Amino acid sequence: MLLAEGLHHAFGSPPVRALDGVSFTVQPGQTLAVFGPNGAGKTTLLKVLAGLIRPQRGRVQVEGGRRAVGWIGHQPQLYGQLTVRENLRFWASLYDVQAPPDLLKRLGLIEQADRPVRALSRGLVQRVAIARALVHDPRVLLLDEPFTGLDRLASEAFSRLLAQHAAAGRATVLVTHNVEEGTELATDIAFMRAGRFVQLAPRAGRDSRDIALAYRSAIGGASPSA
Amino acid sequence: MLLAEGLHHAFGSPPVRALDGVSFTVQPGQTLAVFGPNGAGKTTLLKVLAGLIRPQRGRVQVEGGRRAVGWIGHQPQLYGQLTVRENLRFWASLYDVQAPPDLLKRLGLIEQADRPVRALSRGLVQRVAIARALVHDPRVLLLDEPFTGLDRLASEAFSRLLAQHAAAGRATVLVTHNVEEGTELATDIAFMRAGRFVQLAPRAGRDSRDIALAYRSAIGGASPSA
Amino acid sequence: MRMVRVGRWITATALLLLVGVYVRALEFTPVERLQGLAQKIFYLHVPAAIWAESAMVLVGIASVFYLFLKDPRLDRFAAASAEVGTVFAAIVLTTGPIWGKPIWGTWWSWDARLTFTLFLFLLYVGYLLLRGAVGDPATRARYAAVLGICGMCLVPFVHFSVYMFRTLHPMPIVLKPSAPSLPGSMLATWLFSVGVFTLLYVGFVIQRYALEFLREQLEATAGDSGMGHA
Amino acid sequence: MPDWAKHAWRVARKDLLVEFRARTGIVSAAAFVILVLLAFNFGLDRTAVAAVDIAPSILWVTFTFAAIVALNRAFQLELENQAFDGLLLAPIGRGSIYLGKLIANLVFVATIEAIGVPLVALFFNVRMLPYVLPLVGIIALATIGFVAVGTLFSAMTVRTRFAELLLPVLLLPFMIPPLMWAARATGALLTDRPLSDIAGWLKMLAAYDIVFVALALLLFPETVTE
Amino acid sequence: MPDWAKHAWRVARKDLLVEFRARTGIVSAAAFVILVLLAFNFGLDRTAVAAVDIAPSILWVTFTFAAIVALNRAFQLELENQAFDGLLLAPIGRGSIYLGKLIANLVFVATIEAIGVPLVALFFNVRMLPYVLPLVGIIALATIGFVAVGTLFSAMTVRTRFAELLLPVLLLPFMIPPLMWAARATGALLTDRPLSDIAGWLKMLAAYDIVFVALALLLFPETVTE
Ligand code: HEM
Ligand SMILES: Nc1ncnc2c1ncn2[C@@H]1O[C@H](COP(=O)(O)OP(=O)(O)OP(=O)(O)O)[C@@H](O)[C@H]1O
Ligand SMILES: Nc1ncnc2c1ncn2[C@@H]1O[C@H](COP(=O)(O)OP(=O)(O)OP(=O)(O)O)[C@@H](O)[C@H]1O
Ligand SMILES: [Mg+2]
Ligand SMILES: [Mg+2]
Repeated sequence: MLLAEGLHHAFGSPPVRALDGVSFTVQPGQTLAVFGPNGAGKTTLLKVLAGLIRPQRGRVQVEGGRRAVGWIGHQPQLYGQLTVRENLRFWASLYDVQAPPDLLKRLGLIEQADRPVRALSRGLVQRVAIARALVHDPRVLLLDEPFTGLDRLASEAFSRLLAQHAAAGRATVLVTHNVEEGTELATDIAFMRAGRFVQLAPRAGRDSRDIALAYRSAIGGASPSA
Repeated sequence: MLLAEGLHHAFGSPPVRALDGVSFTVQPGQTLAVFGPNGAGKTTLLKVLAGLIRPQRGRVQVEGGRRAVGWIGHQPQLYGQLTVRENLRFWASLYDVQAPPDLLKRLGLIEQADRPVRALSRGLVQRVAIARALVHDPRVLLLDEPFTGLDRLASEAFSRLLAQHAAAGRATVLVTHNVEEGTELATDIAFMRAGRFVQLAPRAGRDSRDIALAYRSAIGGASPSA
Repeated sequence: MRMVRVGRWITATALLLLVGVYVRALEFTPVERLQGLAQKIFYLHVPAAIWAESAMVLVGIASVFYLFLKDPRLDRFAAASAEVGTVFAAIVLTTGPIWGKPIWGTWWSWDARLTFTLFLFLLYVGYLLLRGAVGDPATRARYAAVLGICGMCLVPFVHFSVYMFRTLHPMPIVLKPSAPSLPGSMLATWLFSVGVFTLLYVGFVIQRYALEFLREQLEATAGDSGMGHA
Repeated sequence: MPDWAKHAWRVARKDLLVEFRARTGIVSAAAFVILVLLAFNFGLDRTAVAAVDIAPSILWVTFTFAAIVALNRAFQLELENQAFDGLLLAPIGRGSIYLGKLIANLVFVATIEAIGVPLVALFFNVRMLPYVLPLVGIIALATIGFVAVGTLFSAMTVRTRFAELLLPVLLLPFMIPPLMWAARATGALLTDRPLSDIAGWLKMLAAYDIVFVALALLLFPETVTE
Repeated sequence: MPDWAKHAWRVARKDLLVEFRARTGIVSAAAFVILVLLAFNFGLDRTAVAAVDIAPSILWVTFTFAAIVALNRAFQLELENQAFDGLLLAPIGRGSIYLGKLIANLVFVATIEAIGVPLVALFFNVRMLPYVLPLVGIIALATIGFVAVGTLFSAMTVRTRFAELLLPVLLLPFMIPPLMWAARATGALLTDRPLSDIAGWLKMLAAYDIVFVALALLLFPETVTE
């Protein structure tokens, strides 16, 4: 469903290696959780998968092409001057679909629906960003720290959404620093560092504590930015 | 050290009540952790405490005035075109101090020191934002979801920094959605909702699970945005 | 590096030949009746002008191919050609006024040809500025290519629309459909100097290309030696 | 309506919605034109110069500046929350995005021009009514050309530092030729020269439009993928 | 050096560092001036109008546009990551922030003018050398006035949408008077009128400067607190 082969990418000059030979596949129903230190290349990886960055080497294959991808990035990708509803309507229109009526409700955005996004608090904006990414019911979800700024209820609601999404046979790549949230949803777990997957294995019933330990041993106590 | 009295503030029209009668004090060595749903008014509260927003009613008193305050907001408040070092040098110069030499090291920014902030990954930027807020060794820290985007090692390093800070008799107000991180550091805990403190009590040895339960009962399963 | 040396040699010989051009121009070519010695600058002015325009066209062509092949060498060539073109445009913009002062009695006149040469120059400046303003090499190359192609397409517009304006500036004497209206010896000298300028262009471009190449090499190695984030 | 046209229109509509959300945009555009005209009026010593001689040029210089100011904003809007990445991810052709932007810009510039023409007629009391139709033709031809190029370039410059300076620097060499032709054509028109005088200029303008609109459509995709 | 001056200088230095980080800034400023000059020429049928008549006005209209473009960027820079909040939090007077911005803008505009004057002299072959000193005086007087106002306004407009359009709208009414006086003074100067002719204009300019710099210093704090 999602295939990455030997991805290499470096930014700027002098070049900073952000991706250095990453390969993996994600099957329908799978959720790959990627953990890694800051600057490991996680965001770059997702952008490459989404097709926003053309990798300098390697190839990406997404079943269903652009239409099938839903992406949540570090930025919300919304128009601050437009209201929540207007934003969703616009993004939906680009996919020739109607925004699912219950989406706003499930994310607790009913009261905010007609306020301009610019006037919303950070967590509320993040909820809109989530709604925006799910508006066309994508078959492949690429999530870059999607829980950022969400309060407890919202993140639980969102976790439920993701679980259903996986149950419906969708594929997900989830980047996060919060091992609990990540593990809960993951079927596979990858540790990324300096542009490489240092470990990629099925979760196989490990709980968040095991993962945390594994992460330590894989990434090590090295300087946080290494 | 930090005193807030009957703070009221509303945005725009129709008015959105962001602060609706908040009063509290924070003594030296205390760390007040504020939990609350999205849109509760936490960021507004911190901005008022910092003096960035003049509250429509109520008053704020900070011992030592602006010089004593260190603020980490949702935005990093850095100049993207300047390098990490240049940013810190500039902000330090505004406080007539030298940036502490070990600050970069403790936050694992040595390798990034001479890269423009614009080219850094989200978590790395957040570290710079932290360094920027601590550069003048403030006596009052106002932290708005400071752990956002930090990897595990970085957030542990930062937690240690905060612990020392408290031990040195500084006052801290910490806003976060992550009960674990929050509780660990807190001496007092407030639950905020719709612009009010629905509960404000010393932590009194409660662990994160207790807090999570208390939060539920205080905020309730109400629609997340209420 | 070898390439730089080759470039240097070519440039050196070209410059030598340029001296030759002027020896010939001053010694063996008739002095133009009306303009007197001032006309001698013609042999510098016109070839420079022709190459200033051609360089932009070459930039454009290289850019087109870059967008298809994504071969950094093409981008490097475009950059080099643009830099050289800037120099030639500058030459035209200096020799022109020097020539103009005695003939027209003014350094500058808002004449279509003159102004459009100025555009050409600014087009180059813009091109180089854009290159300077983009950090990432791949992006820089693509942006530059886009601008280069647009520039190439602009040149003919500018070149031909000049004929629609009343202008002080001489209309083509050499490059025109009918036979060149120029005394044989002058024509010969002129052709000679056009050849020399071609050589100059080649020499300069080779040098700039090589230097650019070296710079990129340096950056790349710098990147490997731990300057990277990891 | 074919898909690409439909999508282009949706993108354009969104831009226009944002722009006319607050009437600010158009009002200040109008004021801008007036003030530019005033600036000229005062600058030039009106006794020395005949109105009909300078009216055309002033008309066109005014449009140039208005257009540049407007174009600068075309993509700023998209970068605010990196909404542009969202557009690139959507299953719509790059061409549609370009066309959408182009349409929005044309509408914006056209509004400014619609305001400008009568004002020039007024301030410099030049008779324009009898020539309205051909005048509109000239303006349309010229505007399409340089807005097409401008839209293409602003997509590039907006991502660089110095966008505000770089755009005019790149654009003006492309803008001034059609501007000159248009100014000459306008002049010939207002001084009742035979149509044959104007035809030449119009041909140039038409050729310019065809070449550069086609070019922009071909090249735009190159400017948007990282 | 008193504190306020020291702080102002630090703010200014930071701005200049950002702007001239790459030589690009200044070069494009130069190219910008040339192109604006070109734009004005076209249309102006040079046979009809004598250079000395229009040179002053063109000089000043050019400066006006350059200044407006420059001013727009003055605060954009600060809003990128809400760095401006950081400035407001720092223990430095609002006045220092204003002065710092003012200095940076003055340097920028002055550079543009330094490039513009010789170019005008060259393009319009007007003899300026003999008048350099008084000319510099006039330019300095006029520039200080409108940059002072401009800095104040850009602080307000930058937070609104359409800043690019709104700024000139607010600013031009304030810019045109000094612009006119300066243009007249320049004209008188270049045509060898007696100094008494110029004195009047200079007095006006001086008065304008004093009034508006003072005013701006008083009003600036109001524009920056929410
Ligand atoms: C700043 C002043 C000047 C500029 C920018 C300028 C620019 C140019 C350019 C761009 C060309 C190439 C035309 C083409 O490729 O077809 C050219 C050719 C020429 N220029 Fe100038 N020129 C200037 C002044 C002069 C003066 C003062 C004269 C002498 C009266 C002059 C005489 C010529 C001649 C004879 C040609 C050759 C025309 C041809 O054979 O194509 N130019 N100039
Ligand atoms: N546009 C860019 N220009 C230059 N360097 C970049 C750019 N984007 C990313 N980088 C660099 O590439 C490396 C990887 O960045 P990336 O954002 O992928 O890290 P990340 O794993 O997402 O980190 P984080 O957990 O902090 O989000 C970092 O060193 C970063 O500085
Ligand atoms: N500048 C503004 N204009 C209008 N409304 C605003 C503005 N800033 C905040 N608000 C509103 O005030 C309320 C409180 O916002 P605030 O940012 O304080 O919430 P918060 O507790 O920080 O939420 P989060 O956890 O999502 O950050 C929200 O409803 C928000 O929409
Ligand atoms: Mg990231
Ligand atoms: Mg908040």
